[in-house]
Amino acid sequence: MDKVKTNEKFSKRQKLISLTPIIGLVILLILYVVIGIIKDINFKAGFEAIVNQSVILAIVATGAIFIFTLGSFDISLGASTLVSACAGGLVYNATGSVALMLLTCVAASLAASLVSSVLGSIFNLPVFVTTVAMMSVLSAVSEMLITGKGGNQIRISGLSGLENIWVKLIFLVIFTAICVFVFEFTKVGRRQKALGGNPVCAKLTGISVKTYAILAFIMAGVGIGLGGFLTAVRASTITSGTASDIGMNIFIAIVFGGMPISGGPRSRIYAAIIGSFSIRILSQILTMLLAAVPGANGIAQIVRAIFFLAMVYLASMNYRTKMLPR
Amino acid sequence: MVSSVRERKNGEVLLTVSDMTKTFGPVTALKNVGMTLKRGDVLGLIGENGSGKSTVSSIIAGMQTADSGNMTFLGEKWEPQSMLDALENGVGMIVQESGTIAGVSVAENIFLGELSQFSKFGIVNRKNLNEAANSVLRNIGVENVTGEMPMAALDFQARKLIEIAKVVMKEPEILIVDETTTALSQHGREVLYKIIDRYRAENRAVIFISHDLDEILEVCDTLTVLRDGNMIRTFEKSEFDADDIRTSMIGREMQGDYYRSDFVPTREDEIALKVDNVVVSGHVNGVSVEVHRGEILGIGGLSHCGMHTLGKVMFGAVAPDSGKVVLSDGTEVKNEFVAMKKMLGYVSKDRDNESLILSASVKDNIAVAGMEKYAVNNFIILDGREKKYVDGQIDSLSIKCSSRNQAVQTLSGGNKQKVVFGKWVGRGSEILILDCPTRGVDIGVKQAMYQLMVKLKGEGKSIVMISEELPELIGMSDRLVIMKDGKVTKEFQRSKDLSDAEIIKYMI
Amino acid sequence: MNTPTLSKTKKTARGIFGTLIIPVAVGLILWIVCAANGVSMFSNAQSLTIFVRGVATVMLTTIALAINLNSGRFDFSLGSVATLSAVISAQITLNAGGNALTMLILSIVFGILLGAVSGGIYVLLRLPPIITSLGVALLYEGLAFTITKGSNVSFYGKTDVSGITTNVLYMLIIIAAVLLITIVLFDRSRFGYRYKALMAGQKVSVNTGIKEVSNAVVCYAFSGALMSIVGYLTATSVGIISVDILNFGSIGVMFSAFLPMFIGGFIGRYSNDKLGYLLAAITMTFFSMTYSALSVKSSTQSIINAVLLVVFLIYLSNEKTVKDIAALKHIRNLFKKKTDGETNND
Amino acid sequence: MKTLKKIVSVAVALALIATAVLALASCGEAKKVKIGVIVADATGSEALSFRNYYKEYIEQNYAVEFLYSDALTDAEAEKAAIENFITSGCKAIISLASADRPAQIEQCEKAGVYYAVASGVLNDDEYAKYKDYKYYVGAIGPSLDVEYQTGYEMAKAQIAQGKTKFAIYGAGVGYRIDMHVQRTAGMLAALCEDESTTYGGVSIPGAIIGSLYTDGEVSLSKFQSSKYELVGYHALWNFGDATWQANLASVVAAEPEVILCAGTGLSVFGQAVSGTNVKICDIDSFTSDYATAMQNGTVTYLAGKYASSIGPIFAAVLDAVNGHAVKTEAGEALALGQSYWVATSYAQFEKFQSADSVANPIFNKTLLDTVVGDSISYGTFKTFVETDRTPA
Repeated sequence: MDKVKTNEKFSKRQKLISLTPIIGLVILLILYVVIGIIKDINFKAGFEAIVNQSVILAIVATGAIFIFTLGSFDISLGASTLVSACAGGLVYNATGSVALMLLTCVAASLAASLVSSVLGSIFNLPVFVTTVAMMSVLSAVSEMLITGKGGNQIRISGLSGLENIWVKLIFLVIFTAICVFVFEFTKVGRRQKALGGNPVCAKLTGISVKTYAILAFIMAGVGIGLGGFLTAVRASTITSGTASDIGMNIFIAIVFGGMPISGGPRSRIYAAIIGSFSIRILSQILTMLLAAVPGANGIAQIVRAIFFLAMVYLASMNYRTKMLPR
Repeated sequence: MVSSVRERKNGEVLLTVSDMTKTFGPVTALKNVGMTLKRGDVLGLIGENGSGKSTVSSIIAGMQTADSGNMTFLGEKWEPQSMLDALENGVGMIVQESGTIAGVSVAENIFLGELSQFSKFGIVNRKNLNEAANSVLRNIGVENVTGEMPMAALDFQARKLIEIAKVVMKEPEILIVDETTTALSQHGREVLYKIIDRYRAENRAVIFISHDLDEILEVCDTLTVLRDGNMIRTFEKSEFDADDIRTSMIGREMQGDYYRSDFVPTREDEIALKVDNVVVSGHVNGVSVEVHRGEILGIGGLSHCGMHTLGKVMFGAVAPDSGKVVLSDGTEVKNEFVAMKKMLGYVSKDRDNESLILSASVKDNIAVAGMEKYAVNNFIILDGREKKYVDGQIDSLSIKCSSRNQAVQTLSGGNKQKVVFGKWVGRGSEILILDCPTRGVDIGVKQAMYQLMVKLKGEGKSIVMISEELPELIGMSDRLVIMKDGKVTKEFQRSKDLSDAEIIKYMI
Repeated sequence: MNTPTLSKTKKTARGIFGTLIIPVAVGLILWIVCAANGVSMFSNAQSLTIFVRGVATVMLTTIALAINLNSGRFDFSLGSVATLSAVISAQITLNAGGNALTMLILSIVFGILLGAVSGGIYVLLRLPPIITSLGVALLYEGLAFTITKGSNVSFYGKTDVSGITTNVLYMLIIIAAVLLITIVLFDRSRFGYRYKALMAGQKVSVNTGIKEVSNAVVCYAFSGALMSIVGYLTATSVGIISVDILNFGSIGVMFSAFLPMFIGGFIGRYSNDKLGYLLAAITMTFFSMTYSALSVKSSTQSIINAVLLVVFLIYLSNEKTVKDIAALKHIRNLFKKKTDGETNND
Repeated sequence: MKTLKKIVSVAVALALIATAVLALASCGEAKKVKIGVIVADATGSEALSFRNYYKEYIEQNYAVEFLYSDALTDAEAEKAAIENFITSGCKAIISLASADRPAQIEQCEKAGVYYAVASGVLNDDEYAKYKDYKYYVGAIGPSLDVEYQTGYEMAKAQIAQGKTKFAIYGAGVGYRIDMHVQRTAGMLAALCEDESTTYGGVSIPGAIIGSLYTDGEVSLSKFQSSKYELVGYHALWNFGDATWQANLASVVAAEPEVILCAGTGLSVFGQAVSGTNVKICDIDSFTSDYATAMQNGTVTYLAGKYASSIGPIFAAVLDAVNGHAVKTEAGEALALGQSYWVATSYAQFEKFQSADSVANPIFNKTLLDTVVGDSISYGTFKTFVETDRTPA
């Protein structure tokens, strides 16, 4: 009897903790509204800003969940997004076709993803370090694309019609729907989680580590491509600093959203969206509160750091071990 | 050290344990256990896997703490903070799982956590350290290992001897020997027995843990039987009787058959899987065996005879250096993917690390192998169908869990193993390779497993059972292959007269 | 041990060869490349200073990274520790007065403190260090920015605080001292033996009663001290500390140390890994000097470095003895579920 | 562990409460006009002196509040910063960030927020396109021509002193930052006025500018001259990078007489040239570091912006926000030039420095008030901006 009881308690707590990220998002939203009212902000512009600033991050991060589920870690996502945006921008400028631009964006990021994953698989390299190298290569490639024709930017004009929150939301909804389907309702997602949970066991169940690593990078590649496209549309001027915001923030976002860093069966596809919106709303709140304080950006970052650590601590409360985690 | 200040009087109470209880999540490992150990005693602890004998000894040795209960050592409260703490104060344990570190030297392993005696101002004197290690090794009669050797260069037996040296050099009052001998050859065993004899003579005490009844009867003076976390009975030397002891280990009269009731080897003619002259360097040295449909093939031997590796080769998880594994239709099992496709199933000896995703639910673990059974077009997974499939396995194997969503890591050993079985049986595996399928499983579940194997055999499936426990090999196999040093040394047919003693000859 | 049949002299010769082959070969090849283009790596009086400073910086960063990475602990906060310790010590020295040595000592003190806090957050939260160190990096970047109210710290005209970095001898002393302390601490001391035991067999060591928490915190503190010297060298040699590092501007430092860490680990097989890091730092600085001499564009530099990293990794991963390199093994294990890699189970 | 958990929960709760209190406390202030300032550089000395002028002088004297952005490195970041300012209720944006000015203008126009460029100008095409936008206030600052001219005059002054051995620090040329490219081109063009001297085979300013944009650097091998030597080139700010440091050292070691810097030259070379005879000519602002450097003779020529040079654009923005935007006679947005103050001696520098401080800026309230009002004519404003206020 006792066993059952402890179990129920355990799983109840588990459930509560697993809800931490969404509770966090709700609290942040409430805070945003309350402070917004006090500060008399323009809510319409505010919500648009949140969507505008969150969606690209959310899309790239959602795709990246597949990589993180395997327990792998890709640090070149930001650089990859930039390459994708550059390639798309150049193609649009040459052809004037939005469809071709979108295709190019996805193709470019898929190519980058495939290089990382295939290199890692064939030569059996640790993914993290491979992507560190890829990050350098991709930055250099984008530098070449940007400066190829002289000048320090790729300027895209004529796409401002696409630059609105509805286009972004449609992209987000469609891509998320695809990802949720693959992640939750197909063999691929199940096997990804199994691989992340225990690669040895997964291998002994006939699941090919290499195949699914490449599949994960393909899903991520599509996300990056869409993110690159939206980045190009939004920025309209692509420079070497474009998308620099994405790289590490993906990591912050998905951890914030409740994704276990070791991947595996507790991976959640929604973590990317929850996390992306959470950190952007938090930034908005801090901007409102600190805008007039000198050195505000530093203080805002300190608060973000503390928030981040507190959140991940709360969300992982059930998984403490005697030994220090590595 | 406590010991030096006291005179060792035979019969003085060294250690008492009372009312000790320990749970691991939902699993109760110990229930109100109590025992007393006197000077000069060599106490045997015996019980099936999961009976709690290792748990109680690891608590005494400071590896973990009990949930409740009291211990005294030399009349004082005994609450060791760590194994090192326990050892410093007179209780040392040679552990069952390897307790050495491959990445550092022999000497560093021996003096792990107590380098202070070799260091001045925090700097370690390597020369002194190595010399001290050498003398410790010589003292227990180990000649061919020296302190500066990297641990990784040693074979399994030598590593075990290092562990023994590490503990014995501290001259603890109580020495706990946990399933150590299985890893040792005759030479190693003699080293250990000599130490035990010395301990008895010096009026210290030994707790000797084993599931090998014969050995325990030989070595020990008294014997305590544990079952399912309960103390069952203590036997004095005069009361030693193998049958009595076995009865109290197993406990109740078993309902129905335990092992197979028949003693006739049966099988169909068709060869399901054939191992053809397989070599895996360092593990398997030219093995050829075949399994028929409807046959239970037992493979036995000492832990490092190569049979576990052979099991992995059969499933395609280890690629042999030469030789191959072929199926009845001529398919060569080159990797796990082919194995899965051809309906092979593999249960690893290292269940937690290789056969289960501990952090995943019962559902996820069972479902992961059976997708082609319930996924639409072998691709799309619908919740309802998946649940139905999983619930089917939970029911038919009577897996005890609060729900199909319970994390596997919170299940007991037996139920974990049932989940693994469910994973493979559920998808309709034709050939099952079971490596130590009853390891760490309580008796009830064991019986269920055996009965399931009989049922599967009846359905014409082939079963390869690799085991280190002779009774179950004798009790279940149609044919029993014994391996030693990577080679098959003998093959036995199922028979009523098959005895442990006869088989062991071919193992060591 | 792997080749007990080799005679002792042969073994020593092999050790020396393996230890020196990479830096010597790279130095030679790059010297030829430079000569072929009519330039020289050491073209002027400053070259040696730059070279030695480069070696010091790379070596310290690499050791700081390797200490924790060898134990499977990623530390994204290295760069932020360097900047923040430099900012704090510079503020104090510039405002309260003091010379180069004062500032160096202050830097190290704060480096130790910041490293210990970073390690403390890790052991307190008991989360994977890859997560906590990201949080710490954000935190320290924010602090560096806030302390100066967002203004870069300038040393212009304060020659008294920059005396060390322009003096080759002082920097050689720093290199030698750090190398010596690191070797003594990690290879000879009780702490180092425990560190190695924890690294190779975490579970066994913890069960034996080795205090992992304090060991880890000391590692972080030591790595913090090294990074503070890096921060000091960079700050005083350039004369300015840029606090424009918000939003992970500081983590690039960590990535630059990967290649020398692998090279150093490889060299370490033939002698000592710390010596390996020194030689790897020399190797890397040869590259830097060559890039400068040949005016190689920064994008080309980063591609060359990335390709070198990948090629070297491919070599390591596909070499049979790859298991000897603890660092690589750990990286690979880090994101996989741990099997019983740490014990002797076959 | 449990206590820790509690501590964390309490800390989070406290943080939330503190946030709310902070928010409540700050809402009591009187309504001020909020103006967002987007910046590309947040930490440099020039950026800080601008900021101090706005935050510490203008805010004290006018009912306005300035909100500052992070250091913005790209167009997307600029967009996000403007979005945030619009959300916060800013009535106007003053831009010191130039990754994508057209996009900034479009964004503000759409949102109905006034927009102005400080310390810079639009190029001709851009001006033609945006001059009629309702919310585009205009730009006041050194035009690209002025930037070019500043570099040109710096080099000319050195030539006049008989210097022949030069090095160039291109600052942001590697990122192809317009003002740095123009200044550097100006320097090269001045040298190319000598007939034996060419850059890439040409000496036409337009061609030099073009080749800098293409290459993203000054190539020493392209510089041909029998009169001058160009012994070194350096750029960017990769302080921690060994290659960058080595290159910096080799520039100094080549012993040029002067290093012509397109900006931030003292920060980059100050340390390296100490103890040598190498002089620095620079374009930056009048900070204490430059005071020291001019006093000890390290910097011999400094073209600088003074902090309150961004005062006029504030006045224009304030007028616009108050509904009385100043427009040209043709009803178009402002496009007015400002030039640099050039100091060639410490005495001169001191004069400049003391003429413009946060406590007592050139563009103080009295002066600014002459163009803040409901009927300021274009002529008045133009004169106001273009009057030479260089301290005599």
